[in-house]
Amino acid sequence: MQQLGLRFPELLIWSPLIAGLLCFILKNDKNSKAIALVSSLITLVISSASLFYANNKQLSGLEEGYVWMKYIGASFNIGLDGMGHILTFLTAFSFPVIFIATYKTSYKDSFAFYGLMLLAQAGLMGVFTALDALVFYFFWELALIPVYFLSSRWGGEKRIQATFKFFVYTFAGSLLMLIGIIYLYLQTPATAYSEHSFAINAFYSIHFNLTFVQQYWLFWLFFIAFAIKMPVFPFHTWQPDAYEQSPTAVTMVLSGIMVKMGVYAILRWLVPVFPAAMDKYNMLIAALAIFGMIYASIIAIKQDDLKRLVAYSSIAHIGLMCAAIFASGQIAVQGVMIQMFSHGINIIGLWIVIELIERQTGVRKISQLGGIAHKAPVLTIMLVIIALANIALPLTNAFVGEFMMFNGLFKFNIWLAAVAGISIILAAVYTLNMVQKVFYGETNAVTESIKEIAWNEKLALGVLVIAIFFVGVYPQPLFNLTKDVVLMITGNKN
Amino acid sequence: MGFLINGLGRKTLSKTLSGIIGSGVVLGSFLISLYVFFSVKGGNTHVAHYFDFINTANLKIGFDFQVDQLSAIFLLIITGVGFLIHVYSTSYMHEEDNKDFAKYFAYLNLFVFSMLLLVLGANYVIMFIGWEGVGLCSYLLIGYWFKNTNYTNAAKKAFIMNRIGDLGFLLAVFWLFSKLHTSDFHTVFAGIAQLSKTDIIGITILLFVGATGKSAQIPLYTWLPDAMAGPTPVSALIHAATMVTAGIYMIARSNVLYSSEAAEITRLIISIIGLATALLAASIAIKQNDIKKVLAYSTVSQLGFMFLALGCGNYTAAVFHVMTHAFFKALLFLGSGSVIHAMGGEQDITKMGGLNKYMRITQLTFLIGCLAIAGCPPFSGFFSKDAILMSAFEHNKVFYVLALFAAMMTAYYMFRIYFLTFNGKFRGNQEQEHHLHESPAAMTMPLIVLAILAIIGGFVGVPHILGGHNEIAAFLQPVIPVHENAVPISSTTEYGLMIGTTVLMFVAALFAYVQNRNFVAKENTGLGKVLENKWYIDELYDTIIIKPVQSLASFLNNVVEKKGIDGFVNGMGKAVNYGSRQVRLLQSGHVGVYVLLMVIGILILFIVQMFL
Amino acid sequence: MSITNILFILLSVMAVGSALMVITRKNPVHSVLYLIVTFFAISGLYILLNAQFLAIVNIIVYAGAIMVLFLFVVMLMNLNQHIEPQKNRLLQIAGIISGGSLFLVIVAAALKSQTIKAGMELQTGDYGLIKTLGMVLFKDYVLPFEISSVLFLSAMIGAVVISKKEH
Amino acid sequence: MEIKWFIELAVALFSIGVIGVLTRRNAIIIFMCIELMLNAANLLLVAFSKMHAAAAIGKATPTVVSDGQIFVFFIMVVAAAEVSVGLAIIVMMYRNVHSVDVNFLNRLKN
Amino acid sequence: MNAIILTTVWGIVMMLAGAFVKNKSTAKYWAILGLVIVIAGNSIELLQQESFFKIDIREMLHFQSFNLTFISVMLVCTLFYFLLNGKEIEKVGTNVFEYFALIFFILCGVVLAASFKTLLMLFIGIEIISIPLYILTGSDKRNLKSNEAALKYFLMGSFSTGIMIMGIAFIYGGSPSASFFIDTLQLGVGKMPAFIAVGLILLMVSMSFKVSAAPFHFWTPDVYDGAPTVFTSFMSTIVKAASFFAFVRLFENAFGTVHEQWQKLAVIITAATLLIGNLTAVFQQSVKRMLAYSSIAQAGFMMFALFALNDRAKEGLVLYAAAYSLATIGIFAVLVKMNDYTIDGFNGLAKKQPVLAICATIFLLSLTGIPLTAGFQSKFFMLLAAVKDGHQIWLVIFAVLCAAISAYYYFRIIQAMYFKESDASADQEWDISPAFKYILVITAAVIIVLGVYPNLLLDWLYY
Repeated sequence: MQQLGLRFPELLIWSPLIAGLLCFILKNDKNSKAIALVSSLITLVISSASLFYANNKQLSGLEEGYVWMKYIGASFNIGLDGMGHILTFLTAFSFPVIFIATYKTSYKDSFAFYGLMLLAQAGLMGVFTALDALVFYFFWELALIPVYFLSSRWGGEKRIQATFKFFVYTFAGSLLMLIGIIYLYLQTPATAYSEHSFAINAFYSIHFNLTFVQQYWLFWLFFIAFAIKMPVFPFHTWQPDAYEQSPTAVTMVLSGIMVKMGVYAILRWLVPVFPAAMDKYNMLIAALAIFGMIYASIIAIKQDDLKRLVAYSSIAHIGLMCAAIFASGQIAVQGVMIQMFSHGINIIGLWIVIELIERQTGVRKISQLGGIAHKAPVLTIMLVIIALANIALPLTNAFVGEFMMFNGLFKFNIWLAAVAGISIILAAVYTLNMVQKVFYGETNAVTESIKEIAWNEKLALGVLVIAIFFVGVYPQPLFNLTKDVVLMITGNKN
Repeated sequence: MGFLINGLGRKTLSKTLSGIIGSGVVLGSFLISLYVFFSVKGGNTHVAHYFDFINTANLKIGFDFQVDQLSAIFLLIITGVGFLIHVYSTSYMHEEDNKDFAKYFAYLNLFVFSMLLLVLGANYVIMFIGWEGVGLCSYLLIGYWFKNTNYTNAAKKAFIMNRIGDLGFLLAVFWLFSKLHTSDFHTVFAGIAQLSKTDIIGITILLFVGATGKSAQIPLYTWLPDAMAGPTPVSALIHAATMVTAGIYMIARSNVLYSSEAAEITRLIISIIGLATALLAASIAIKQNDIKKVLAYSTVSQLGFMFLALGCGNYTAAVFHVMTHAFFKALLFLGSGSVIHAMGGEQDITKMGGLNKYMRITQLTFLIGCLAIAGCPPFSGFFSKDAILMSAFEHNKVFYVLALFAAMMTAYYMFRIYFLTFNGKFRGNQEQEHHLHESPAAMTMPLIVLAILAIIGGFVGVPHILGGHNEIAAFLQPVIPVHENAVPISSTTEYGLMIGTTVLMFVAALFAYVQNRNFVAKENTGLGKVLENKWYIDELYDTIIIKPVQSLASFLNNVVEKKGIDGFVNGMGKAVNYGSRQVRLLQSGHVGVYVLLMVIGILILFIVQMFL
Repeated sequence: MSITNILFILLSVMAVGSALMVITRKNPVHSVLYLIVTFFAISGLYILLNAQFLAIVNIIVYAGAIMVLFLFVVMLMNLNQHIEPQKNRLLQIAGIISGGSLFLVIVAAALKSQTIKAGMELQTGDYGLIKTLGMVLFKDYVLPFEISSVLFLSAMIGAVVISKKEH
Repeated sequence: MEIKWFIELAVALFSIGVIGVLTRRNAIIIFMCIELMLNAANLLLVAFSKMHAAAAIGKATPTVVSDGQIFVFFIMVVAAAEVSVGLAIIVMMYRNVHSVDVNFLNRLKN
Repeated sequence: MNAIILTTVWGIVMMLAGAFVKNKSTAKYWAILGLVIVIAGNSIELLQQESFFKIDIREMLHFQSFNLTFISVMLVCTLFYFLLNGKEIEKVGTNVFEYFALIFFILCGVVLAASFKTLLMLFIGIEIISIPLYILTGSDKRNLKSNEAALKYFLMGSFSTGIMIMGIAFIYGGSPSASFFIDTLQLGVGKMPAFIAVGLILLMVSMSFKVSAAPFHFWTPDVYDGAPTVFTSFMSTIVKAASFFAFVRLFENAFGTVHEQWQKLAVIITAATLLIGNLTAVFQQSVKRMLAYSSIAQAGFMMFALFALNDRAKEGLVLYAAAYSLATIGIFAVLVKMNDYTIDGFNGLAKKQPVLAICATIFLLSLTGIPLTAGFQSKFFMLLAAVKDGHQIWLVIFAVLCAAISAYYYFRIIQAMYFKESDASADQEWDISPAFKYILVITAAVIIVLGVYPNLLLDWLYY
């Protein structure tokens, strides 16, 4: 039975991968939608099933993994722990929701669209399960490529420049990380097959062999890659453009899951690997992240485009997560775990609403919309709930995470927490502004024609709302899942 | 207890479809509250643990509820007044269509739920959940008529200002966590010895910041008058009777912290803020013409009194005043709602007058409310306000004089609106005059009940000196220990003060009558204008906070973001492009140049290798 | 000063002088002729260095065959000095400077080390004779010798491909 | 006689060749200068060959010492092949543009 | 050894066939047949570690698994080249058989360059590669660009030959064994003698020239641009890779022990090559010229092999040669089919020729170094080697930043193909057979297979 549990990570990767390739092979626009939906549901089932075999205690993959490049010490070693479970489940959960929500949107060459979406899912699954640095890097890049094509092919007017900026930016970052990985690899002790090893466990014990100076500069190589992905101020400028220009389904993947890659990567590949550098730079980076958080919140106030607004809001949220990680307390990191999941759900919900509005009116400008609440009350209720979750109202999912993160941050540094707290207020300002201007007030020519949402959208949003409340009221299952991994990451620090 | 919570929980989930269900469940919970009250009175306090909200390695927060004397009183107020207002609403809101009607009750019920959560929570986190929940409901209900941009603006303002306070609350909670690793009330209060002076001052001030947000104190009070945009019953319930007193509840709940030696400075701050708010709000109320606005400022002012009491360490008086205030202010609001209902939505008192002919019950009950709030014995307000004034007198004579002045203003403006509304000639238009009528029973019944309460409510707190037992103080004894005053005031002084106060109130009321007997609308000048414009506080906030933030946002967006950071990123791209254009010029196409460059390359290599 | 030294100096001056003439003469025909002179001087130096066979081959192949080919092409194209206008003066100066520095740098680098004092006196000079070289070439160097036929083949094909008229 | 003189001579010839390549525009003359460079290298090889031969007196086998001269032989082979191809290219060029001035060769740049 | 003989023989066969076979369009089949024979011969030698012919007197050539594998890679790449471009070679001129013959001779030179043990063999090998290339560059005789490219290539190539033999002469002067064998220099670990040092620099210059490393790269863009596209494809891939192999082989065997003393030169050349190649490629509008600069940029990455000179570097070089050659051959094969060589010419290709577009995308991704393609693995090995060397980490960082720049110009083509609409008027006749598509797809598949599991190739190096 244990062996079966260990097979799940593979299935998580293979299922979307095969389905994605199937879409490309069949080249059938009609079927591909169904294939995508079915395979994503299968993935969800697999992911849910894997939760029952969750082995939280330690990171363990298949015994040896598949030996991949034997004499350089890389093996296809994948596995799941609590954090992996949370993120793979988020991925598995999000894709069906996205597919359902956008079921009525028709894309040109939809076989390619769905194929690429599924490939992106496979890449993401790989990132979240990789237990070998090289495998991790592989998937890290692989998740990017389909998204690049999706955004550039089906995106908005300025999509080519925007997504290309995004691509080059993250590509440069990840190449820096590659250097870091290689350098670390060369410090690892010999294994049975090879001089060195890419295995994660080897990386975790590597810091005993590193001088502080080495740790310091290696830290930056990794951090920049992850910071670009998250993104953390001042590496964030690709994000609003990319979100704005991508098709909304892709934006959901980008913001709902892909930014979590950065957070996840910091927790898995940075924090435990460079303890000395963590101690040295935690204040600097936490301060930077919090500055970026306030900065993004203030800018969000001024945004007129719904997508840009949500983009900046996302930067602010991620800034908090980043700061919390570097506050490096158990509570804060535990909060980050929850928040990774919550933020994914909330922001996907927001995107779905935006997608619905844009599809019906063709407009995303806040200033041109208004009065949607009359025409679509259910949509409005859903949106209000999601928006409130986004600003971390108690009993919604985000509250739990933010509460813990702020708590941890407060322990780390009172002033940082106080300054970060301002963003709670600012978040309320921009979110409520948006709700007010888009949904309240009188209808106008643009929103006159808007209709109530259809069953599939209700279903998608309903599922999200249920998730929001469930996590908000009873987050304990998530804690149980991640408790051990948090301890592992933070060590003995409180 | 479980029964109570389940009932409440079900209610919020099952979005009630009619007012009857809505009122019914509140009635049910009221009855349960009564039961709870009596069981608590029998000394039966209780903490119930439901499930672990957050349980990790070193952070444990249970979903716990606590019933004791303090919460029992609030339970009664909330469910009791809440029930009356639900009943009132069924009639007041009957013009709304079905869906909105249901939505309204859903919100209202959600509010009651959150409020109960707030008072029942056994730790600060659960309290905070309720705390934010009531803020949310307030937001939703203020913005209930969401077509009107002003209303939604008001809703937004309320929420954001509350959030500022919430931040303070939250930080205080974190502070507690970081020092004591818990937020359970009893462990916190038991562990107070472990806190340093700084800790206590920090925590208490931060908690108070939270309270200023929720309870509309300086500097965060401006949302409350704007919140009158919501339906009148909402104003009555949320913005007069219950939610705004959450701050009082919280501080009273934390009285152990506030009473401690270290928190002296906090107490001083609270008194000053409370007093200043009472004065400021009362002075504004004098010149307002919107009936609900006057009541709103009056609420702010009364809340100021309560904080004054808290600052003076007299928690019982504050809670007492919360109770009486809930009765008479709800009464006044509902009365004004009745008036507005009759006037077809008109709220300007300069357009009213002579309504006594048409609405007897409303007039009478409103009068009772006025008397109560003005502090006329033996109405409830007299006892509670007197308790506050007494403690202020004990504490600091200056406070007392100022508070007395504020109380006088209260009497003045309350009677001003009373006279303007009900006496004199009708000043509205013909159509409105035809429309005038007494409200239906569903509206008048709650008025009557509340009026009775407003009359008798004070008797639970009759001070010893008047031969009473101050039952409320005794009841709250387990939660709020009574502090014996170091220098007891002599009975004579106390009598004298009481009489003096009462006389002054009458003078003020008389003054109001004289001044407004023959009302002529005229332009205010000088101080009057300043008061009419609320001391220009809103404008001040606009200039010093909102505008700078807006322009900062523009600056960051347009300059720093686009030109600075993004400009740098794009500049890298441009630099590469530029470099590309320059470097390719090396590729001139001439063989001679190529060979020359190669030879130079060779020379460089030689020099590097051989001579460096 | 021995006779070899005098001969060396004479031939060196001749080689360098005529090489300079090669690069300075405007008329290509003159350049070709001066180059032949240079080659003759180099052949003389080969003899000094006991490479008798190479000296002969040099004259036959270079001065004879190759340079005649050059001369032939120059004549064929009827190039005279008017065809080549002066090159960019700046580039010329830069060329001379960098060529001169190249000389200095290489010489300085090659003779930097003091250990190079190797004498070159040799009593028996028979190892550069055709007999010795022939033995080496066809025994030890037979493989490169054969492979260089590929070079010639390709050169031949190339010349054909390039020069053949297309229709 | 020291090897030094031969090195200086050979490098001088080589450098003259380089200068010629740098300063002349006539493709044929440039090519001739390259031939000059090759000959300079040949001369050096022969000189080194003799140096090695002198050093090998009494201990080395004669086959070893003639390597340098053999190499020169191969260089001549290569040079001959190059000349045939090179002149063919120059002639082809001349046929098309009626000039052998390398400065005309600037269609391809940047 | 088999490969040398067989390529030579088959070159002569092609040459003679050119004289006797009238139907020029059969040339490609002859060539493919011959190449298959050569590959078979080479594979047998690789498997049996023994040649059919034993004429290597004085062991001037050295064959072991490592370089036999490399030769096989080169031959297989050439096979792909023939399969993809056979038809296009016919279009260059009338002497089709001769072109193929020349290519076979070049292959002979490639084998020599991959297996030399003496400087003489290196020299002859390089020349056998170069001289036919001059001709192929100029084979489009009516085209002035082709002429110009040929003349430039020839003049500069000869110039570098001069530098090379000067270097060889100095090495010979410094060689204690008075021979040209590269492994008998007995350098030890001390400071190397002056003659050797001078020779080393001159050799490095001339080899850098051959692999088009800056600042000796100037011929590359012009020649690649001017030469007929099919031959550009050949010379920028197989020839370049072979030159690199020779370069690294020479420096490893001859000067490996004093690696530290000349490493800084490699650093300078690597940095300059990366910078100039990537930077200049950004601005190019013509895909062909852009690919020329990109080949310089790729050379910058291959220079890491020289910089690091360890096992990973050598493995990486072979991998790089395979990945780079296949991808470049592929992208050139697509380019040849286009009428318009500008980037705008690729607009909307995904609609018109989806198979070509997707294969081109894979080739470009491989050149960029995206995981799952062989290009990533090769870059990865290079970086691994360079980091392992331990010196000059900044150079590695610089290299990856340059790789990010390279994404800029490679992705411009992808963007044009997929995300831009073509002018309706710009449509052209497509001369694409199904066989071509299949082979293109196979090429792309090979790239991906190598990207996923590079050991398929690397295991042979130590067979």
